Amino acid sequence: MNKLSLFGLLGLVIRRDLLLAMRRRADVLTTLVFFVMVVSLFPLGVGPEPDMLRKMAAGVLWVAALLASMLSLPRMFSADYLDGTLEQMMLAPQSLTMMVLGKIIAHWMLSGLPLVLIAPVLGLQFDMSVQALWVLMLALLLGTPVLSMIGAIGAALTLGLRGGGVLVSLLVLPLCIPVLIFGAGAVEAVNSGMDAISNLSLLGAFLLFALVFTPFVAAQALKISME
Amino acid sequence: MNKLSLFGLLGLVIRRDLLLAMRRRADVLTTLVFFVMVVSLFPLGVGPEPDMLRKMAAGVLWVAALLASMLSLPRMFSADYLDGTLEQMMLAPQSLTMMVLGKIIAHWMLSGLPLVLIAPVLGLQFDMSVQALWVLMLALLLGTPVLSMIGAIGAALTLGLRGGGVLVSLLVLPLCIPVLIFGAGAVEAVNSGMDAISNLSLLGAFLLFALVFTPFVAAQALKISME
Amino acid sequence: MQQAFKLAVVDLACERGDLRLFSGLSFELGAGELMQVQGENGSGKTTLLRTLCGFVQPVEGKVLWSGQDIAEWSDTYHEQMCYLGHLNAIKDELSAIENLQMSAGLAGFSVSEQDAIAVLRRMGLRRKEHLPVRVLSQGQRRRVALSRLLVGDSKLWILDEPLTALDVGAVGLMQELIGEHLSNGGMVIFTTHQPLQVAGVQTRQLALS
Amino acid sequence: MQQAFKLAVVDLACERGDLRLFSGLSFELGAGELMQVQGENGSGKTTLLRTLCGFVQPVEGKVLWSGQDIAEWSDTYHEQMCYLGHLNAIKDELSAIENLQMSAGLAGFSVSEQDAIAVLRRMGLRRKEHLPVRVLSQGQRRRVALSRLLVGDSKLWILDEPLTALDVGAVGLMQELIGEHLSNGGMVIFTTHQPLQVAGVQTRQLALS
Amino acid sequence: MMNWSEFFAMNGYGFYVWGSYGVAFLVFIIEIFMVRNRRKLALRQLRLLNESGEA
Amino acid sequence: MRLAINWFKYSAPTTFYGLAGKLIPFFAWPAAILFAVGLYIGFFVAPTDAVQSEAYRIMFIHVPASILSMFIYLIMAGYAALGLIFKTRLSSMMASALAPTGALFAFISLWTGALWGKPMWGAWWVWDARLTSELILLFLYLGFIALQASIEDPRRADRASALLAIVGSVNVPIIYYSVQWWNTLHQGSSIKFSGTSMHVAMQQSMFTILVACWLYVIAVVLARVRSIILERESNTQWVKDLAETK
Ligand code: HEM
Ligand SMILES: Nc1ncnc2c1ncn2[C@@H]1O[C@H](COP(=O)(O)OP(=O)(O)OP(=O)(O)O)[C@@H](O)[C@H]1O
Ligand SMILES: Nc1ncnc2c1ncn2[C@@H]1O[C@H](COP(=O)(O)OP(=O)(O)OP(=O)(O)O)[C@@H](O)[C@H]1O
Ligand SMILES: [Mg+2]
Ligand SMILES: [Mg+2]
Repeated sequence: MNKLSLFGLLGLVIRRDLLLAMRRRADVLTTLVFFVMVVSLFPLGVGPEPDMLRKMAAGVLWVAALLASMLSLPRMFSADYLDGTLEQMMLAPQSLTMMVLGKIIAHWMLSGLPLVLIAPVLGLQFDMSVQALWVLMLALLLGTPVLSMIGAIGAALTLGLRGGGVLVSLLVLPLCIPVLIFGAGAVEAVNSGMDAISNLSLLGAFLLFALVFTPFVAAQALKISME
Repeated sequence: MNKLSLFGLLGLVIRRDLLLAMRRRADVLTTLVFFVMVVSLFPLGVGPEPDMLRKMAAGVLWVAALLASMLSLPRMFSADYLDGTLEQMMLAPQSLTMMVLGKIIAHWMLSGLPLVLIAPVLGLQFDMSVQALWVLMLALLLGTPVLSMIGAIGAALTLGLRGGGVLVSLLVLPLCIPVLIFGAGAVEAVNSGMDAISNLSLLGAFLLFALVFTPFVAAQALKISME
Repeated sequence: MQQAFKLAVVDLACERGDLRLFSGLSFELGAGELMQVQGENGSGKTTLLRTLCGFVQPVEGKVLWSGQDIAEWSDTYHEQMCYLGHLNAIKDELSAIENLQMSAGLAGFSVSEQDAIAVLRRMGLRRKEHLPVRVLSQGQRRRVALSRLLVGDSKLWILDEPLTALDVGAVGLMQELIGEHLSNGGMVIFTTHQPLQVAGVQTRQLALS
Repeated sequence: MQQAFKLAVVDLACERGDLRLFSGLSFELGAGELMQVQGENGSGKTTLLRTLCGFVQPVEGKVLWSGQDIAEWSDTYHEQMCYLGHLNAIKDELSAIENLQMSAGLAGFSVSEQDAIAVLRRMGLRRKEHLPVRVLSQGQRRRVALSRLLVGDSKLWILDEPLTALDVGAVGLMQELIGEHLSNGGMVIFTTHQPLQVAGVQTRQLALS
Repeated sequence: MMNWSEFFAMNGYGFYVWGSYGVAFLVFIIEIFMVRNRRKLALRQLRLLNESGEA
Repeated sequence: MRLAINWFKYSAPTTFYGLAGKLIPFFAWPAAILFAVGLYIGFFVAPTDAVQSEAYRIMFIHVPASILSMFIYLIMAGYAALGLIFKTRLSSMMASALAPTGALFAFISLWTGALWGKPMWGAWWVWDARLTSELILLFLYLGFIALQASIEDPRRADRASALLAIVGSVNVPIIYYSVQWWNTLHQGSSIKFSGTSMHVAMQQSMFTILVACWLYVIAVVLARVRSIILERESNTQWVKDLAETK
């Protein structure tokens, strides 16, 4: 019986959430399928003109990513809440913040990373240029973790509440707007022949900022919700 | 103690669901706010050029309506399921189909009708013409009940399942695509100077068709889920 | 009516998941009879009662009401029975009166406010009629659920753990109500882990292993 | 260590919603002592235990562990206590071994597979170690949850209805385990509606009205 | 003195100007009404509680 | 009359309830009078604008509403933070009393802005930075209100919504600048208020109405917080002893 280090704990939480997701299967795919579906709905709603589609591609992909990550948020803590595991986590002598960080990372690996990987394929459907696709992927790679992190706060605040799904979106969507703007902005910049560095580095700054603060805030929110 | 007629029952179920929603308040508003928010996200992602926004307006509004009505679906039966009321409904000598119809109508009045009413305001944000706004409202008026009806089947099938939210979207979204296409098509038709009658009458046909079949199918789905 | 009300269970077998819970179960329950289903946790009591309601399809055998299979003639059957499960089937947001009126309405008949108040007072909820059920205690919530038995005129009561959360006085009241129901020609089948005796009536026992 | 382990509750008062559940509650619990919290449903037993864990903030008073307020020194306290609530805190999808390893990991230490198997066998789960917990019976699930007490070396056990769903043999085992824990200088505070006697130890009673 | 109908016409912008002020003050009045109503409801609830508590 | 007021005494709901009741008229009546004065100056003294003709008069309500909607959010977040950190019940109650009024002013700002925009820009709405961030501010208010409404336990509701308000107030500047940047990236802000030098009467009117709005907010919030106190403290003896509840 030997003590776990703080990073051992982080690894354990991530491994645990991934293992659970693998055993459940459906959960992993649904976010991805939802993303693909929302993106594909747009050409149906807006009409098939390639010019227009190319222009709106980045925005649509980003909004769809935002919605997909929103949709999977309620599940971030609720299973652990319902079966009592969350109580045990809060009793752990280790830092709850670290565990929350682990859960955020696992959530991103399950709901953000797949989007990053599939996005270029969808981008091709919208006739995006190769360079734009690269920037899109990079922007999503920097931006989706921020969505998971801000989302964690919302998920923690609405834990166990009625009508959780819509409520969490209501709380989190406004806070995610900067990510959306700079993420879509990066691609637009490339499209209009400018340079995406400034947008991307702002996204990176958000990421660092969120990484430092959100796990702690989400842990506090969990404590409030568990009372 | 006098027996209720079939329509008395319908009225009772609708009144009951509306009463419950009024006591809860937040539930009613959140769908609406979610709709407004998703619609407002698009310009942020796509950029503020009025020309492009005007073109995509109908598609965006329809996709947002679809998502908003999707997100409120899990709540359609789940409260009644969790507290045992649904069991009692299934034991009623009256037709379960009628009760399901009542719940669908109530769901639409709470999550579809507000969207129909607010849509013109959002349309103005996208600088749509007055005529297009009227057609948009009419199309939503015909289309959103169909979304609630198809959604009811999905909600009934996924009752009590884990990860319900995403699952129900997966089941229901593909079925709702025709509504989306003809709904957005009606507005596009007006914008391009054609006449929206054919689109609208197709939507009307969907509505009638759904009205006849979906309550029965949803009732059957409920019976399967309750076993 | 040429046939008296009678519940007959013929050679019933039920499975949940991979598990065969019971099989070859047969009994009859006539007017004025009281039956208790017994067994350990997980032995299938709730499953049996839910089969009697028609929620669960038995893998073998059938349930007859007045000689007719309930799977086919469910409407008349449902009109003449009342089921009370683990769950209270009441809405936190509504008052006791509203709850009672709504559940009667869903069962197909309307109840006036006076009648509802009278029934609730009988169940010991005087002065609580207008409060939202949310603020009531667990036992009082159960009483609201039980008062559903008193509006309507069902012949057959199917009660799953009716005494949960009830205090001693309320248990006595329930015994009294069941006695009245039986002497009016009703019948009751129930489960409980507490003792329940009705004066002047012999309780039939059904044990699930 | 200059000070022995001791749980002290000083003038505690708790509210839920608008309701004052108890107030002015004080007691001390030292090494080798066993305390049962008693009271009717809704009298605040669970609330008290959750306050002792630090989940619920008391409106008045404080809880001291080895003389230090747990609101401020929660880390050392949480290292030395183990709480088992109404909920089992196990994952349906994982096997018993995986569950045990995970919950130990979350509590901050790692357990080898051999140790886990040994503990699970002690709890009467031989041959069930590798099955997903989903297929286990209610009582077996509770046993998996209880086996968490045996890995780790917590001084204080806080058990809310530990005997729920357990059969007679398992209740005997629990009594034995609690006895061992107490004789090793541990302390236990628990609630239950069933009788629980530990040989050679006098159970202290705490009644909530 | 000025001409009132001219004043209300606001040089053709009447709809916008009066629409702004009208809705703004309507909203103020609705809020005042809702605050009143909330107080009334709170007091009614308290009275109910007092009655059921004295029983 | 004693000059040294014991402020701590008034931070308890018990005493604050009575104090607030006495204070309301002192804010409500001046608010009404200043509204009247401000409107009089705005409509009868201030001259017609050369560029915008009469439509500019919307400014007298639009600008105060916009300013207040932003200030109220900050004040609300401040109260919420106080309540979260020092566990003073009254601060949390103040936060929840401020939220609806703040949302209302955000709405008025949007509404009057839209009605101003139609004659000036020819569109009810453009996706301009300032407009968009005001819209998002309204969403933040609505999120705060919705979260509080959907939590039954008032203590948890206070703490949860306080956290949300704090996170929101960190985010508001980020949102503001990102929206501004988003907008200017694409095109120079072609739509700008043609800043004619303001006549003194215009300034007077706007300032008077601004003060009136402040007084109105204080009066309404005090009245609302009184109801909240009654709702939250309904089980305490002092509330039961109040003459109103008999
Ligand atoms: C829906 C539309 C509108 C919204 C949401 C809106 C929002 C705002 C906000 C938030 C402010 C406060 C800014 C600050 O204090 O820094 C403001 C001030 C102001 N707005 Fe608007 N506005 C809208 C439309 C308009 C229109 C159409 C005009 C005029 C053509 C206008 C003219 C002004 C002026 C003159 C100020 C005050 C001067 C200043 O602070 O720069 N607004 N508005
Ligand atoms: N969907 C299912 N899949 C697999 N097994 C199931 C399923 N539903 C129920 N069971 C099992 O069927 C058995 C019977 O459950 P039932 O609820 O009827 O028991 P009970 O006698 O009412 O117990 P209690 O006294 O606890 O109420 C249990 O062992 C349960 O684990
Ligand atoms: N959030 C809340 N709002 C209002 N009342 C609450 C809340 N949470 C709990 N209560 C009330 O607090 C009381 C104490 O509950 P608690 O769970 O501590 O009881 P208990 O003694 O553990 O009961 P049991 O024997 O049923 O487990 C109950 O009457 C309950 O209704
Ligand atoms: Mg049972
Ligand atoms: Mg308890």
